[in-house]
Amino acid sequence: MNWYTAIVLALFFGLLVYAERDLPDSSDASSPARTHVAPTYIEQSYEDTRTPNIVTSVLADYRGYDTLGETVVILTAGLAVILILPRSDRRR
Amino acid sequence: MSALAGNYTYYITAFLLAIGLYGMIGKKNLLKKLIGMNIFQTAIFLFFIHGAVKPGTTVPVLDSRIGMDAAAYINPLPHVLILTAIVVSVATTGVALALLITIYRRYGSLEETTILERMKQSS
Amino acid sequence: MSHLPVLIPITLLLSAFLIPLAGYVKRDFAFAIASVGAFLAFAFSLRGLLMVLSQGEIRYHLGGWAPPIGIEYVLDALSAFMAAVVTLIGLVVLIYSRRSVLHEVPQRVVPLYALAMLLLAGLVGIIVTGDLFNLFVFLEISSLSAYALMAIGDDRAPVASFRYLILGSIAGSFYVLGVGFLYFSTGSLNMADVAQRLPALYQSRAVAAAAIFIFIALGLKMALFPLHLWLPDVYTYAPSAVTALIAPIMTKVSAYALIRMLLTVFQPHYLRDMLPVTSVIAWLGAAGILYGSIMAIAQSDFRRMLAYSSVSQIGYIGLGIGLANPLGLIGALLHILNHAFMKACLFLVAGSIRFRTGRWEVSSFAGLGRKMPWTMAAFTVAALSMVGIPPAAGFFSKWYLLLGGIDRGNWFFVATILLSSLLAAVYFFRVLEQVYAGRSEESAFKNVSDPPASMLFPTIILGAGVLVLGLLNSIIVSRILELVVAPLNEPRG
Amino acid sequence: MRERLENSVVEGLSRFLVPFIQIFALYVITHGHYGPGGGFQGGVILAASMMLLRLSLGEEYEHRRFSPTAASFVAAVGILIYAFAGLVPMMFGGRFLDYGYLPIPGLSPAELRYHGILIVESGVGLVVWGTLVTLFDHLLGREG
Repeated sequence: MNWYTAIVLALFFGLLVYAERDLPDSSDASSPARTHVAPTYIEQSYEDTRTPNIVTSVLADYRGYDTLGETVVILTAGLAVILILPRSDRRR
Repeated sequence: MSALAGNYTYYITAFLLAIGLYGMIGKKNLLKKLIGMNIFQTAIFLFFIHGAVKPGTTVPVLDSRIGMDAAAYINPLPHVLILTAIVVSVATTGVALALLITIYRRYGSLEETTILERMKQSS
Repeated sequence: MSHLPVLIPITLLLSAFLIPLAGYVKRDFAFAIASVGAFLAFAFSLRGLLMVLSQGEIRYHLGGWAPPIGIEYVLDALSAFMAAVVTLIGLVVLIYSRRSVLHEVPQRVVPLYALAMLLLAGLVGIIVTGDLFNLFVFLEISSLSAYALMAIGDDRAPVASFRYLILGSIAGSFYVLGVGFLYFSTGSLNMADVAQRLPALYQSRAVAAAAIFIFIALGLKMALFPLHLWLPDVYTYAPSAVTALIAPIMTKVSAYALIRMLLTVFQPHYLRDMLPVTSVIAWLGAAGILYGSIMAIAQSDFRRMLAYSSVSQIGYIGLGIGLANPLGLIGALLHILNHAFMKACLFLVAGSIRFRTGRWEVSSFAGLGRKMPWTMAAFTVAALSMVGIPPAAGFFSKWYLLLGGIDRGNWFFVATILLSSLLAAVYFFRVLEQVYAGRSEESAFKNVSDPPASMLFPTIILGAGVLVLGLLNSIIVSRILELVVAPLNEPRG
Repeated sequence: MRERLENSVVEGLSRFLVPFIQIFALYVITHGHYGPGGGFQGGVILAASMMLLRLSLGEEYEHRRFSPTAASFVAAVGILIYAFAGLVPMMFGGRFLDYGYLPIPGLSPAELRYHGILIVESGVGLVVWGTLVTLFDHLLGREG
């Protein structure tokens, strides 16, 4: 391992450890992630979309534009591979 | 705060992240760099999924026996984000493999030092 | 209800999907659809910019869901300005690219144009989004298409592109990690909502870590020194039309995302006073200016010289962002605009030279001034602007940066900007000397002339644009940019 | 792995398994509303069944049944379905991707969203299926 790799890794790990103290604990019911936006999804999902699976309703409806983006990402990868590795159309 | 009891997964995640980062910047073999990238991204997925956990709750699929009490289901949003991130990771891996195949066809190796040598020879 | 914000990226995305379908029928359709799509996107962003200037910002709720629940698009003075710049440069370069692409990579025209449109769509998506995670998705669309486009040039291009892919993935992953820290600290992904909830959390270590991760990620993407390592190889080995498309706008959009984080998500005074992020960016920018200029002087390959000059110009933008005062930020934004025009023009000239002569070495350019008069006239204007000679646009952005440095009271930054203009003069005048005064063997460039009109015209447009921007800069600053930097003028707190 | 394996056990087993895998994939796509599943997961399983056939029966044979061109066509159809699920509501007064404005008569907005999600998930499934098969074909293709 190079010395600079070691320094980068130490800084990176140190930052993660440093940040740990102020991350909300998973058993803390008043943490922002549990009180701010997410409960709305759970409470509204069935009323808004008739879909019991909340992950699906968030994925395809509330944050549907993200999913469009990720579909485009997959398509981009397909086009990228077509561009980088064109198939030969010659038959053997 | 019950610091370590609930959070030891965080340290495992941090360790995995560091391993992945080491693979990406420390390894000389291009395929190993790619593997490092996958470890790194998977560790990020773990980080999010761990953040979504609420002890004593169930999966975010509404159950008529439980009702729509937000406190009874785990947080669905990180799962959605990670589904997106997984797809992005797969797509990146696909493009990276295509690049590696091109590189291998051209230089016959995936070792960075060998490739650099052969580049010098050809120019 | 105006659909404008979403129409800009959707037009580009739709044309990207139509290109492969139409390309099966006839290869030339690809180019036509790309140009029409880019033109429509530019028209929409220009209209958006005018609407924003007359009526204030436009917020668009995708899927009809109000912001913290759904994803929001925000067209304000800053994003409308950037969208107009990106789509305009994209349009001009796409018009130029047809002959150049047919000349360099004739077999791969259809997927190349589809990916070019996806690249533009991704960049525009980054610009107009008001959601932290949506930004990541579009960042990845633009990055993936850039990796692919850059991999098809010279023999060495795939290796350079792979290296960029690894660093780009580090950047993307760091960004997601930062967003994760922000999400678990605030519970929201919407930029405005996060900004509202952050002041209560300024003491949180998790928020500090989030800021550091996000700024490292965007620094990598914008190639801020010392995270620029991927840039020179990638710009040098990609096809010239691709470099001309990517070099002027891609790093700038990351710089825009940095400004967005500074102004909208984290408040400026948090990053200025509580966490020294902005001063680090300013010092790295200053270091990048000097490093890029010195490395550019050392290059004999024209493209490589331009690539290192990009590192130095990104240093200017970083310096302006890092100053975090109104004048500095105006300088940075004006430089984003000016540099996009200048760099696009320079890379188009480089592409034209390759198209006609197939050469890259500066030493072999002797006598081109007589053979390609119009191309070289555009080059001269852009080069003078890069150096910072007054009537050209480059002077004014440097001027605002200088004022910003003086305002901050940091004389080292002022000296850096002045010195780097001298260094830029060294490497550009060396080329100009070869082009106009160098003596050539007459046989070498016997049949060389200006490129065909479809290539020459965009080059001249950009060259003229550099001069026009120089004349119009006071209007741009007073009508658009002062709106953008208004939050920095407010009293702290 | 581009040639046919000529191994009757492998061939027979994969021919036997593929229909079940594909039915399961359709189940995963359509069951996304009620349990773990959805377009991505189902699309990946569908693509995996195609890859199994390509690996065991050989490219020559499989490409006649499902060609690389067909795969990219499937992906294009998928993304167009998604794009139209977004654009059609815009023509009927909604925002982009607001399925509540889809022009299907006799349904409440919530039910429209339910169907909108299904439409979108099928689009995603087609894209993932087509693209992953394309990736497979090109990554394992001959030097071109």
